[in-house]
Amino acid sequence: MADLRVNIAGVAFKNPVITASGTFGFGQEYARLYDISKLGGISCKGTTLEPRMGNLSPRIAETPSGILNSVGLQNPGVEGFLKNDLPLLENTDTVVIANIAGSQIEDYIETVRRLQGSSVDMIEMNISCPNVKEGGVSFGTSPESVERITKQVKAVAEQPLIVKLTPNVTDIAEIAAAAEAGGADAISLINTLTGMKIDIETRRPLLKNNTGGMSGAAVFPVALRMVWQAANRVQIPVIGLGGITKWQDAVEMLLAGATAVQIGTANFTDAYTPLKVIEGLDAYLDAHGEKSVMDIVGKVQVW
Amino acid sequence: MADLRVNIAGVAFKNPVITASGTFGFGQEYARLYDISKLGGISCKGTTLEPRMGNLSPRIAETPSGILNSVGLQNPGVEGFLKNDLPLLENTDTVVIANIAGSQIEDYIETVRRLQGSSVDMIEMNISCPNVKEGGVSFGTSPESVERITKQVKAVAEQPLIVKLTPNVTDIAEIAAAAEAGGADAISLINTLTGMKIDIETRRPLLKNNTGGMSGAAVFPVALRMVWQAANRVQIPVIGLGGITKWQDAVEMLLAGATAVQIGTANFTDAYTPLKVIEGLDAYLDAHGEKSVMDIVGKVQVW
Amino acid sequence: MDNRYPYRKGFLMFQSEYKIQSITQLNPTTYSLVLECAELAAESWCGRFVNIRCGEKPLRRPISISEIDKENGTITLVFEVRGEGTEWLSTRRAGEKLDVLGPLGNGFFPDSAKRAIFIGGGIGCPPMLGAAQEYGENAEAILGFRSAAQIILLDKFKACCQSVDVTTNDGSFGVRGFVTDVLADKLSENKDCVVYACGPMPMLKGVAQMCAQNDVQCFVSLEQRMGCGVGACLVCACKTHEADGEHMRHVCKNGPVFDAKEVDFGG
Amino acid sequence: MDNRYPYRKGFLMFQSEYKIQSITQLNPTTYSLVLECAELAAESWCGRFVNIRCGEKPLRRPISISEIDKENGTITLVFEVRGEGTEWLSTRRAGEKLDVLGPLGNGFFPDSAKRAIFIGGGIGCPPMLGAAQEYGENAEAILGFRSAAQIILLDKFKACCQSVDVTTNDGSFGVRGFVTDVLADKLSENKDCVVYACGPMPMLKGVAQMCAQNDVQCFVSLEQRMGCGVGACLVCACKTHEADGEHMRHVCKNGPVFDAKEVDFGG
Ligand SMILES: Cc1cc2nc3c(=O)[nH]c(=O)nc-3n(C[C@H](O)[C@H](O)[C@H](O)COP(=O)(O)OP(=O)(O)OC[C@H]3O[C@@H](n4cnc5c(N)ncnc54)[C@H](O)[C@@H]3O)c2cc1C
Ligand SMILES: Cc1cc2nc3c(=O)[nH]c(=O)nc-3n(C[C@H](O)[C@H](O)[C@H](O)COP(=O)(O)OP(=O)(O)OC[C@H]3O[C@@H](n4cnc5c(N)ncnc54)[C@H](O)[C@@H]3O)c2cc1C
Ligand SMILES: Cc1cc2nc3c(=O)[nH]c(=O)nc-3n(C[C@H](O)[C@H](O)[C@H](O)COP(=O)(O)O)c2cc1C
Ligand SMILES: Cc1cc2nc3c(=O)[nH]c(=O)nc-3n(C[C@H](O)[C@H](O)[C@H](O)COP(=O)(O)O)c2cc1C
Ligand code: FES
Ligand code: FES
Repeated sequence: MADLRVNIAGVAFKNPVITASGTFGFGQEYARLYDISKLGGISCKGTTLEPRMGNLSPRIAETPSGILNSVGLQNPGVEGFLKNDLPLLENTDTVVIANIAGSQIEDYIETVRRLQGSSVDMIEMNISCPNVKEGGVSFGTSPESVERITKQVKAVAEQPLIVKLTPNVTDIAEIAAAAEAGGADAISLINTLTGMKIDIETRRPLLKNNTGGMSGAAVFPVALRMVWQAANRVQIPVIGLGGITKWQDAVEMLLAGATAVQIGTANFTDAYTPLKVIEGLDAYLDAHGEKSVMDIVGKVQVW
Repeated sequence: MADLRVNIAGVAFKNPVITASGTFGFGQEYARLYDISKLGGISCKGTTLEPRMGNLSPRIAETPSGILNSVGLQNPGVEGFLKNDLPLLENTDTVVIANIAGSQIEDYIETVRRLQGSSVDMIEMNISCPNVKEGGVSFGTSPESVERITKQVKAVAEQPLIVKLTPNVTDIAEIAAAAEAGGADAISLINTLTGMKIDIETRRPLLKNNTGGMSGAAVFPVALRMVWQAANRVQIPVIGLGGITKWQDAVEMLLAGATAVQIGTANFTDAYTPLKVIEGLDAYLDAHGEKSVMDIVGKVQVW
Repeated sequence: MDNRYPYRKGFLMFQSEYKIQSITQLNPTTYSLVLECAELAAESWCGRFVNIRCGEKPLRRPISISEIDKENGTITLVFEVRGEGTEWLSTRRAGEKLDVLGPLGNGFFPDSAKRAIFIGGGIGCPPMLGAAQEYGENAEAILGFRSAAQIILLDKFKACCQSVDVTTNDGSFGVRGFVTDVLADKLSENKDCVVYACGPMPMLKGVAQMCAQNDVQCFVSLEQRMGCGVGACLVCACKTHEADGEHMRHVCKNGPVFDAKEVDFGG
Repeated sequence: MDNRYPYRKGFLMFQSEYKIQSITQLNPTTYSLVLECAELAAESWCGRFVNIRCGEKPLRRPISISEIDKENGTITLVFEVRGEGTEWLSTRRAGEKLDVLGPLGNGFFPDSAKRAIFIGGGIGCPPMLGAAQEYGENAEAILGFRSAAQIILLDKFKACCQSVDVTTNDGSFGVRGFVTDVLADKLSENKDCVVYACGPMPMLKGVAQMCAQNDVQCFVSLEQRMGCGVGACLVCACKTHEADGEHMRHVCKNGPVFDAKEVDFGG
């Protein structure tokens, strides 16, 4: 039994395996299958200031080794989250991360304000959503806007702030550096890559939203590359995700520089993936004589 | 038999199926398997001014539904191409596209100069290569540099110029528009998405070059989305590629707005893919009462 | 927010590999598969479904539970080959194991004392069978198919229902026309019943409208593309118009059976 | 640029589905597969390889042709399970079809009038067998394995070669040690021979060095990760030092057999 504990911005995780936002609800559904307190952490469904209905169906399509989704941030709003969902997690011994989103900086700030004093352990800020004021491009695509929103949100957050980066950018390291400059306590990456699929019989996009976010095994190589690039640029901890489906992928992410990993789409394929990753990681560390998971973080030896 | 002919910038293609640069050599290897004059066109291996040895092996890795490659533009140089490779294609009744690359604008210009007066039908300019003068970021990632290089190369090219775009950018439509503004006769997209893979036993990247370009079915949804976005922005013809493995994928690309498609990685899986795509496309058009392939270009009906 | 369609807490769900007891072809594209899964069968009831891992596919395929045999610890799944996932499923063999997640969804809450009309369109028939078996004498079935070659499960429905009407689009068997033609006749005779329907969207819409016009309670079993199948990812949305306004319900968690008068058949 | 290692133009290659005549397990991880592929067998010679599609994998797996039976139109492939592709291959059954591209590569150009020493390390043994069979009486084999449990094809080599020495790392069979130990003895006795070797890189490097020191001609069969397998994608690069300078040759097109003194074992 190697030491699987990691510490991110002062928050202690019993292991580095976190379930990814939007794929694990608020944990209760999967709690019917296994003890979710075995998880290092749970990143809750993206929450906005007001409740949102999300997009029309179909909201999902399958692609080679991946999926596209266009949920469109359906969620009960931050008050609904605090009232109905968070309490159910209060007795679960795992790190609870609130994932927040919005279409204006003010929304983010107000959402974070409402989370103050709650039992939320950390806040993960999703900045892939379209920024209404800056003309629909996402907050996450320019270093200036990333630094600005990070700074402003950080100012109102007591909990450590994770900034979650979108991969739909030219230079991920620059974006990571901007988040760090803005005061982020950690970064997580990647969110989904924008993709599309067309039904050649109806000649319509499969998703009612026309495009959607690609995730799953297909994106793993891109995610790994970005995690490596970001980890090489910043000093703050990096949480790696995107296409992790087995413990070997998690090891690659850690070697590339991630202190923890998140598991999203793989929950759909095999609900036990997070537990299998924890077990596999443990066995890998033992087999390689590593005492602590921290001993392999960033240990890739580049050519 | 529907009419499969398309015309791109004045060049007549017998069908819209082209083999992608770097995956089909200069055509001779696959000519041992089938009559390559059945192809709409052949985009030759990327050629630089001087011969290049390329990167060290391993240069390829398999990923879920995709591959990574890091050939690093090994090629015989433009003179070698003109002397040894192009002549072998002269009696082949298909469109021959020279694919060019370089690390400085001057290299591109000189390479294109040498191609003047040759039997090359079109030039495809790969601008994903690192730009030495601009500090290693690729020519293809800023609209200004795309417009500038396109303008300068176009000025010396008698043959129609296709600008090949990299997907590693924040806003593909903006890049496509820059190529059009620079005078490109057509654009092709996508080149590879940068990715990585680590061997967890040796803790070294699988590719000697550390990172590589991802291609194959895994990237198809991203490619389709970008082709759709680019085709909606520009007036010039768009050639769609990235992850096409079957005729249905080609139909999706055409519906999204591509006038032609290229097939790369799929040649490795099934060398007959280009022929199967041509046949499948033909049957699809017939089954749907379409007289010409042009009748479906851009005909996706978005929600 | 999910209080109108409470997810029955406390019911167990499983993800495990279960042995295929048998697999039989019912028509050129439809197969019936019996799964040995005592724990799962014990928690099953009609109208619920399971989510099946098909080879290397990232997404599981949702398939309704058609019949339940708690005594022998089996459930029967009836599925049509539509794409690569169901194609893979159709090539499985008895004795092999299948990775199944379930039972999922709310299913039907049959009140078998009442007269019930079960309407199935094509591959929408199997989910009706288990419920029809519970209603027994009070069950009447209307089964619609494209043509005679597609007919499935007719004997099974006949064995449990008071009456079974079959419609085919081309008239090659039973009544030429649609299930709604038969339903119209039935309702014009007697409106004291509840209607359960599963099948293609246009059929469900037609049945729902007819029931609404006749003030007959109607439940429809909906399909939607799914991610998790358990209510965690919110992709399987279905818009509803309920007393307190519009909602985005989820087929896997709040359904797949919905009160037809609340379903937004446009969205 | 490829004039030193001319790719023999005019030789046919095929991509087709061929029937598996038999598949047999040779040791816990190694299988022998006989393929009915008359057209392909007709164009095969020792040292060449085929590229096999393994299920849904985007890349084919290169496997050497071990034995060729032109009369019966079959080739024999011997492979070890290393990952998902070869695992898939090992679960094929006789009678099934396999999608194969080949024959590929230049292989050996045996001059069987000369004494030849064939050195195989583990799964490097099968590619040597066909060539040894051609040399017959002039062939001597040195086969190296980790331990006795891994030994494969020993009887086949014995059936055709003048002598066969086996080494195992743990001494559980034959000579304890490495193939180079036996090679050293042989060369110290008689240097008039050509050496062919296939196996892990450290072994090839050792053999090549020993041959160079003894002025013995040596050919090595190399492995490299491949894309197309036909010379079109340039991924399978191998650096060589030739008379006219450094080159990047390609294992699939210029090899897999190279003149050992030109191979850059570092690159
Ligand atoms: C609650 C529920 C119960 C169902 N019960 C049955 C049943 O008892 N028998 C039966 O034959 N079919 C049933 N279906 C439909 C069945 O799930 C699809 O036919 C199947 O998923 C198609 O998979 P494929 O790989 O063959 O097709 P593909 O088209 O290749 O599948 C691609 C993707 O789309 C999804 N998809 C395609 N069609 C549907 C659909 N109609 N509904 C939901 N997802 C779809 C697939 O699950 C997959 O994720 C049910 C669907 C739902 C939602
Ligand atoms: C010319 C040539 C001849 C060969 N002959 C034989 C043979 O006769 N018998 C035999 O057992 N093996 C042979 N090999 C090695 C064999 O190709 C690999 O063991 C096999 O590709 C591994 O595939 P996998 O899916 O099981 O492993 P994975 O590691 O999952 O494969 C992942 C990827 O790496 C590639 N790869 C992994 N190992 C190798 C390797 N050693 N060489 C080339 N590519 C590799 C695979 O092809 C695949 O693309 C030969 C290789 C070459 C290049
Ligand atoms: C259905 C679905 C819903 C998602 N919702 C959110 C969300 O609300 N907030 C967020 O930050 N990321 C969301 N994501 C992105 C994931 O958290 C994750 O970044 C992405 O899926 C890549 O990881 P994976 O390949 O492991 O799934 C969602 C992903 C999926 C598939
Ligand atoms: C081995 C390999 C070599 C490539 N070399 C080139 C090249 O020289 N020039 C170029 O423009 N693109 C090159 N590409 C990119 C392809 O032309 C194509 O843009 C990309 O692979 C996506 O298409 P695909 O998924 O169909 O392969 C190469 C791709 C591969 C796999
Ligand atoms: S499929 Fe995930 S919520 Fe229904
Ligand atoms: S594998 Fe393509 S050139 Fe060798």
